[in-house]
Amino acid sequence: MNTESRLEKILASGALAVTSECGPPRGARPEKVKEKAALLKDHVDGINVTDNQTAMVRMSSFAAGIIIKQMGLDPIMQMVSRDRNRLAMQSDIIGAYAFGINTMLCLSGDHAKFGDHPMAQGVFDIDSVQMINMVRRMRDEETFQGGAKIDGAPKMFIGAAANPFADPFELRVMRLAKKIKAGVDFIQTQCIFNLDKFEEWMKGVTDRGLDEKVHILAGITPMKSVGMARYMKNKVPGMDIPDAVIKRLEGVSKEQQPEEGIKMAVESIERIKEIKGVHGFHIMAIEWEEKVPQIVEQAGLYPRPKV
Amino acid sequence: MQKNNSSENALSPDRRVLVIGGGVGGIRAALDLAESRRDVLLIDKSYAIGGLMTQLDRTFPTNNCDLCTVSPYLSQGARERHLEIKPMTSLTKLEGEAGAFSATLVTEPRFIDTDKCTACGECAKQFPEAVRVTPGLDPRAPTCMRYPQATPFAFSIDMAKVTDIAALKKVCRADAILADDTQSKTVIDVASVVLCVGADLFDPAVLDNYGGGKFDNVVTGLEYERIMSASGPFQGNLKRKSDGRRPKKVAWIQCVGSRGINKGDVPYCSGVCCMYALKEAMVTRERFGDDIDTTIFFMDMRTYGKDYELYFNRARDEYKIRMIRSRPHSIVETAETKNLSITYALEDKPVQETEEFDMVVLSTGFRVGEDTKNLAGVLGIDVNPYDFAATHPFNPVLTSKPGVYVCGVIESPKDIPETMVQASAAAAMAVTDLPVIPKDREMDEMFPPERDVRGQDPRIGVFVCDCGFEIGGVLDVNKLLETAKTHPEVAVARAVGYGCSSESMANIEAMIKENNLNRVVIGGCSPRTHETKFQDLLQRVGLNKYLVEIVNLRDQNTWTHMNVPDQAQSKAVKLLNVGIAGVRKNRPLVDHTLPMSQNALVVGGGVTGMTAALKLADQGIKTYIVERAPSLGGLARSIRKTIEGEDVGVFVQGLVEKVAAHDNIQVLTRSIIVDHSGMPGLFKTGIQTGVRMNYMQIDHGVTVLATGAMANRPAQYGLGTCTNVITQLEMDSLLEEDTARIQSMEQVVMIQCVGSREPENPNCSRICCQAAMKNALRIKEISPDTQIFVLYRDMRTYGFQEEYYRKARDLGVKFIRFSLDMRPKVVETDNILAVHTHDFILDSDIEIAADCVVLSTGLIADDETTEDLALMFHLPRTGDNFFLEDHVKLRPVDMAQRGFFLAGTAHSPKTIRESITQAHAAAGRAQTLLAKKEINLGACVAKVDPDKCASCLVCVRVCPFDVPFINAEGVSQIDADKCHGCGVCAGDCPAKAIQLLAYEDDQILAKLDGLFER
Amino acid sequence: MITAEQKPIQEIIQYIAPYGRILLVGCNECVTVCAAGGRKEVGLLASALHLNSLKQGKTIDIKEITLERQCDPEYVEELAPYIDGADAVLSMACGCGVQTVAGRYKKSPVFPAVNTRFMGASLGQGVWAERCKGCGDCVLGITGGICPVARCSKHLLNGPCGGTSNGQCEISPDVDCAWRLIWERLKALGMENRYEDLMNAKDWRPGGAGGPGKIIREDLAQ
Amino acid sequence: MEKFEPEIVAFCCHYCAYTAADMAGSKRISYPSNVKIIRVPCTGKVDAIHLMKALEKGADGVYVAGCLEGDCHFKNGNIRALARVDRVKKVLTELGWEPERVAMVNMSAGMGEKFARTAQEFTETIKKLGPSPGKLTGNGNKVAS
Repeated sequence: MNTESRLEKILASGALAVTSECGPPRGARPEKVKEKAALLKDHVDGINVTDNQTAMVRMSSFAAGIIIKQMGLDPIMQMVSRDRNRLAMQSDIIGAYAFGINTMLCLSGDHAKFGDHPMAQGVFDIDSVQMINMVRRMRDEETFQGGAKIDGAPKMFIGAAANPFADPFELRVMRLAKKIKAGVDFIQTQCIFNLDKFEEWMKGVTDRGLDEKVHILAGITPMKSVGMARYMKNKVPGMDIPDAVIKRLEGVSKEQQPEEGIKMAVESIERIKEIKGVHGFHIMAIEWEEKVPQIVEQAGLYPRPKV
Repeated sequence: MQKNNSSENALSPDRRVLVIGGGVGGIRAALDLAESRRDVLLIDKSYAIGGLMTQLDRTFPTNNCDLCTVSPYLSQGARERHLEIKPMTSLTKLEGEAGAFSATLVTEPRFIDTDKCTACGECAKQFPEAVRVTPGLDPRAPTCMRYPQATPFAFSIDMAKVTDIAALKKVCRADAILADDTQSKTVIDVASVVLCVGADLFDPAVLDNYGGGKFDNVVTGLEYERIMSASGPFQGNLKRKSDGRRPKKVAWIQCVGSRGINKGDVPYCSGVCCMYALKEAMVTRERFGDDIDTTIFFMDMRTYGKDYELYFNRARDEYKIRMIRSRPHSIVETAETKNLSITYALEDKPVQETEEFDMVVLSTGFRVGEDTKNLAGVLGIDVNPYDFAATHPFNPVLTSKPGVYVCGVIESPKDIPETMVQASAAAAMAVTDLPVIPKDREMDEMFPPERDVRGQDPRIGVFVCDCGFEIGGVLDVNKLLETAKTHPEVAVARAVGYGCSSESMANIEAMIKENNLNRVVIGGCSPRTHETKFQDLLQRVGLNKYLVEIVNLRDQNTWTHMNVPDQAQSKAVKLLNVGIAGVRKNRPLVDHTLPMSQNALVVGGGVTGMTAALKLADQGIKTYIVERAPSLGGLARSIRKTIEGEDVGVFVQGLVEKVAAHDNIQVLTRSIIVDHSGMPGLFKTGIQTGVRMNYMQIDHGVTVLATGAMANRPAQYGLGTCTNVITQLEMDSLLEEDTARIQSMEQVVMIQCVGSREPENPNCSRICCQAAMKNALRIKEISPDTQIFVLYRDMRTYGFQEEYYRKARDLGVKFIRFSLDMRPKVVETDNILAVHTHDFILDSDIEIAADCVVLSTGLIADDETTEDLALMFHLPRTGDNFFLEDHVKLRPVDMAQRGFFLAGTAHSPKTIRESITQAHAAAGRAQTLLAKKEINLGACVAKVDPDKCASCLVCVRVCPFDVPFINAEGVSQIDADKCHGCGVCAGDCPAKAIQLLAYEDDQILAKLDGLFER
Repeated sequence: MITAEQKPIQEIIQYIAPYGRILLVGCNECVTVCAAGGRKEVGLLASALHLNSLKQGKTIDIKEITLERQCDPEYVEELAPYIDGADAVLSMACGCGVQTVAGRYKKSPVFPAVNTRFMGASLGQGVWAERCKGCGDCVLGITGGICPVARCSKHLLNGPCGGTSNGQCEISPDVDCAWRLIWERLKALGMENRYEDLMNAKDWRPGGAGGPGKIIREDLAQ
Repeated sequence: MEKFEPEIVAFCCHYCAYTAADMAGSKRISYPSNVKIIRVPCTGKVDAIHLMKALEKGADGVYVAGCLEGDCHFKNGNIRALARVDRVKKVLTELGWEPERVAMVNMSAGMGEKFARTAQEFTETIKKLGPSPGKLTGNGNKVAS
């Protein structure tokens, strides 16, 4: 056990972990963070706090993470390499840790082109792998990236993302290996709709024994409607949505589609539970956080174990 | 100028060809031979060459000025090194045989030394009676030259009329009078003879009903041409002879002396009169006022040539020329007004009409002249009953005597394009009596060394043609010249009359020398047609040929703005300024050359293609025939007999065997052309050949298009649905195969113009009338009792085909006219056919029971083939998808794209005989190109300035022909012998390191300056 | 090669509006090759400026000159005879050229007429693409000859992000994913194993993070 | 106001448009005398600068007349010309000149009628646009060059 992270403890216990996420508001209203986090309160082991998600300016993940922490919950602070150079990252990390945030997720971040400041210069001083490595060295070697010693090292449980569906596919397992090499502790995957392909990826992961070295939380997103499914299929980069998913949603009336979406999410969890190497689920109910408890319950993941 | 004496390196005389007759056909034949580097002697009994065409005002179907059209050829004749011209000369004896004739020539005295005569005109001014003048309506034509661009450019004296020789000699400052000139006789060796003497025009004075030669205002077609001509008696003003008034109502009467059985008539059709009458009527309305009422009296409107039907439609529909189908009975002159009353009967009216006209033109046709009849005797050739040359059934230029060839009207009545085709064909045949040309024969310098004008300030000469009415009639040339003179660099600005005439050319040469000019601007016709001529002129005076600018004052100014002379004038000023500004920047340039491929590609393996290929191969040219079908023969395979009764199958088989056995011919059947590149003289064509479609690429210098046409089969009149409705082609087979069936037919109905002369295919298919006559006569032969009805719109049995038409009528074949708005109907009830039609003479609808309905369906272009090839070869097509030749009149087998020649039905529908002629012609023309041995690429190539080149590769990438490359010095290099001269690289070069010579940026900008200055 | 493109003409017009006599200077190097500021573009810009002044009813005197290279003082010296005859200089060179001219002729206002975009390579006629960021520490030797700094939209050094779609970058289907290219290339070279080598955080100093770059070659410098 | 007679320059390729213009002449088809032709071997030779300079020197309109697309004697010169015409249109637009003052037209050698019709239509277009913006200021067309 390296850290105080609740997530780490759950995973260490061998139980299936459940995380979810909460996008900070586009304004200085802490109650919005609180409202969202409250919905997830009893049903998850950690709440991802996104960092200027889709390159739109939001309350910083650092600040929103503190709010959640102060509610007694467990934020997972996301950090993208797009917006900060290595100095800013490290100062935020020690600052967050000082507020008790002990779990974080290292990401490259969506390109600024997609957000509300497309004219912004992306920083990309270091990439996500290098960030993992930096955070691990801060924790384990108690040194800054530049080499200086840290007085009071941040003991972060380090997460990263993996997209089993982006191409080149054959690189996806290797990329995971690289993140492991850099020092990642847990992985949250991209939303899984193509279960066959996910299984194929997981087979690659287990064949190399990588599941022994990292905890993989499978990404689950419930579809609210067939329109959303189509949008994600066509517009969201790195997303793999089989036609069967769309067909199934088309097969029911508009009113029933949300319910069908939840049903599908639950079925996915049931199936993924059987896959070797999967240690938990990361449920991303986009602007639909209130449904997370229902999914967790229906998937038999409730109540959450106490650690 | 003309070469009277053979030069020292003269070729052995046995290689000479004698061309008799200096009309447009004789000139063409002589030029073809000379261009193929064969020595030619052209003789003409007149004192200047040019023949009939030089007397015409304009020519159909382009309505161009004839002189302008023909003059480039005439002066070309004078300068061609292998060509000797002997005017006033006739043949009196021909002995020996093909390849080794001995010809006795007699030259009449001219009493003028053509080398000295400057044609100043003093003799004609002082002794008008003694100088030979223009024939025609009025002996006192404004110019005493036969026409302004005369060749040779010299006068001729009628010594019998000279009273004071000393006085005459005194007026001649050039000392050109040869008072003791005598008739001279020469005997020369010739290999072959081309007879192209044309024919006379019928003199209507022998007829008593039309008042020809008797009434002032009754003129012949030729006289009418002279009246309209700018060089004619009225300076190009339309006037009545009786009172000088402009006529308001003119009538043409067709077939005067032709297609008749009366006194003085000949039975054949003269072939050209319908077109020239239409032309004269159109020009009358166009040039002299659309208030002039024009009427043509005709029997059948015979507009059977290529696109001629469109011309006829234009005359009728756009020019509103009144067409009356009637042969008038007589013309009566009103004594006081000298107006003329024509009495005529209409087809459907029993009473005769009488109508008054101001002027009547008699469309008279061709008659063989007395001199020619004698000449035929001298030559020892057979003639037909009308004294035209008798010729080979499959080759109209072969006479009964080997080594003697004919072309033009002396073979049969015909128009200029057909004469040009035959002339080229006859020249090609005449070559076969000569030994194959040695490959290493060198061309030698024709021009003096060039003056170096670099560094000199421009001294510009501006010469403006008035071109008779064409330019001078619209522009004030003198005013134009005044403006030109205000340019400080313009040293001379002169009007030069017909700039392209020998006289004017000589004047310009003199002025260039006299004024030490180093730049020349010519204001006249389009540079497209006349640039080469003036470039030659510059070379003759030692100037680089690129130091001339041609300003297009005619085609792009006076012709288009003739109705707004003030606008034409100010545009002319500007255009001339552009020319002057541009020429200042012109630089001397060197033409680039490349050796020419000596192979030929013939596309199409029908009769035309095979004939052309054999002709080329016989001259040692490696020839490829590409044929789409599995075997040679083409459409002729489905024809059994010609109208003359010849067996087509035997003929075609003979050709196929000859082609197969020829060492120089490679036949590629089941082959299609898939790609094409290169340039004239060096083409590369990719072919997929054989069942396996193997790819091969051939190099060739020339291409002959002989892709033929398709038999038309429109779904009309029950064709394809009624068993007994067949085409003439099918009838042709039936006649050979099933005599019994023919004999069983009681009534046969033939319908003409099926699928032709209709809105969707407006042209005449030319061959169908003769095909109908051919088959009708054969039916009558097999089964005299069979009744034959021919439903026609106009019977177009042109030339001697008229005889078959007459014979058919004599045998009882019934001819019933129909019109498009009352077309016949074929009705089948219970397997019995009946044809319903309107009989105009009876003025009632009739029904004819028919055992067989034969449709005259004609030929249509093979649209797909011509489209594919047109795209591949970049060739133009006509509206009905036949290939379009370069000049419908004067270059009927040359395509606009050099190196391409056209023959047979790919050009337009025609008979086998006509196709064969054109095949010979195309082969002959192709040889003239190959004879040059090298390709002149011109000087218009891209040039790189290595100092400016940034080696950016833009030129390498944009060149459509992949010519530029970056050389060892690291800069772009564009080889002149590969550059096509499009200038795309120059337009895109970001460093402005490339200029297209002759079109450099400073030249284009200078032209813009010229346009907008002052 | 430095790749540039012409500035919007109205911006250029604004710059030179106060001046009557303009010295318009092209460069026969990179900007000629990328068709932004060679002799041809100089001519076209001059003509456009003339058209503009015609419309404004003004007169403008433009002297066109294209130097071999505007970033070398010796070539820039060639402007000396003309500089006093001009009220302003309009340079069609890249930023290096503009500054060399401005540095030499201190009394004359010098304006840029092109925007310098990137160091690029030509992909064919009329198409240029960025290929180098000038990071000062070339990694092409370990990335199969394809630069992740210049060609990955996020300069990722350790593999593709999750946004790759059909082998293309998330920012546009027209942009190749550099890491897909690197991976294909490594595979073709049989160097797949290289991929899992961690590439450490880059030292950006040689590429400009350490202040304006400068190279002095002791053996050559005088 | 005096009737506006525009000055129009037409760059015509030798093989098609120039021949078509001659053809219009031989058919006696009239078209406005405002159009003055400058002959080039191929429209691919016509550089953007030629169009610009023509306007600069005083033309109210300029057009490039080449072969039909696909029929260029030099394969694609007319396509290059079109691209350059489009570029000049863009520059004119940026300068506040009417882009319609330049144009690309295509015709085959036989299309005398089309040549005349095009000349007519273009002249009418320019007449509607009025004199070149370069002339309105009374500055004339004199430009130091």
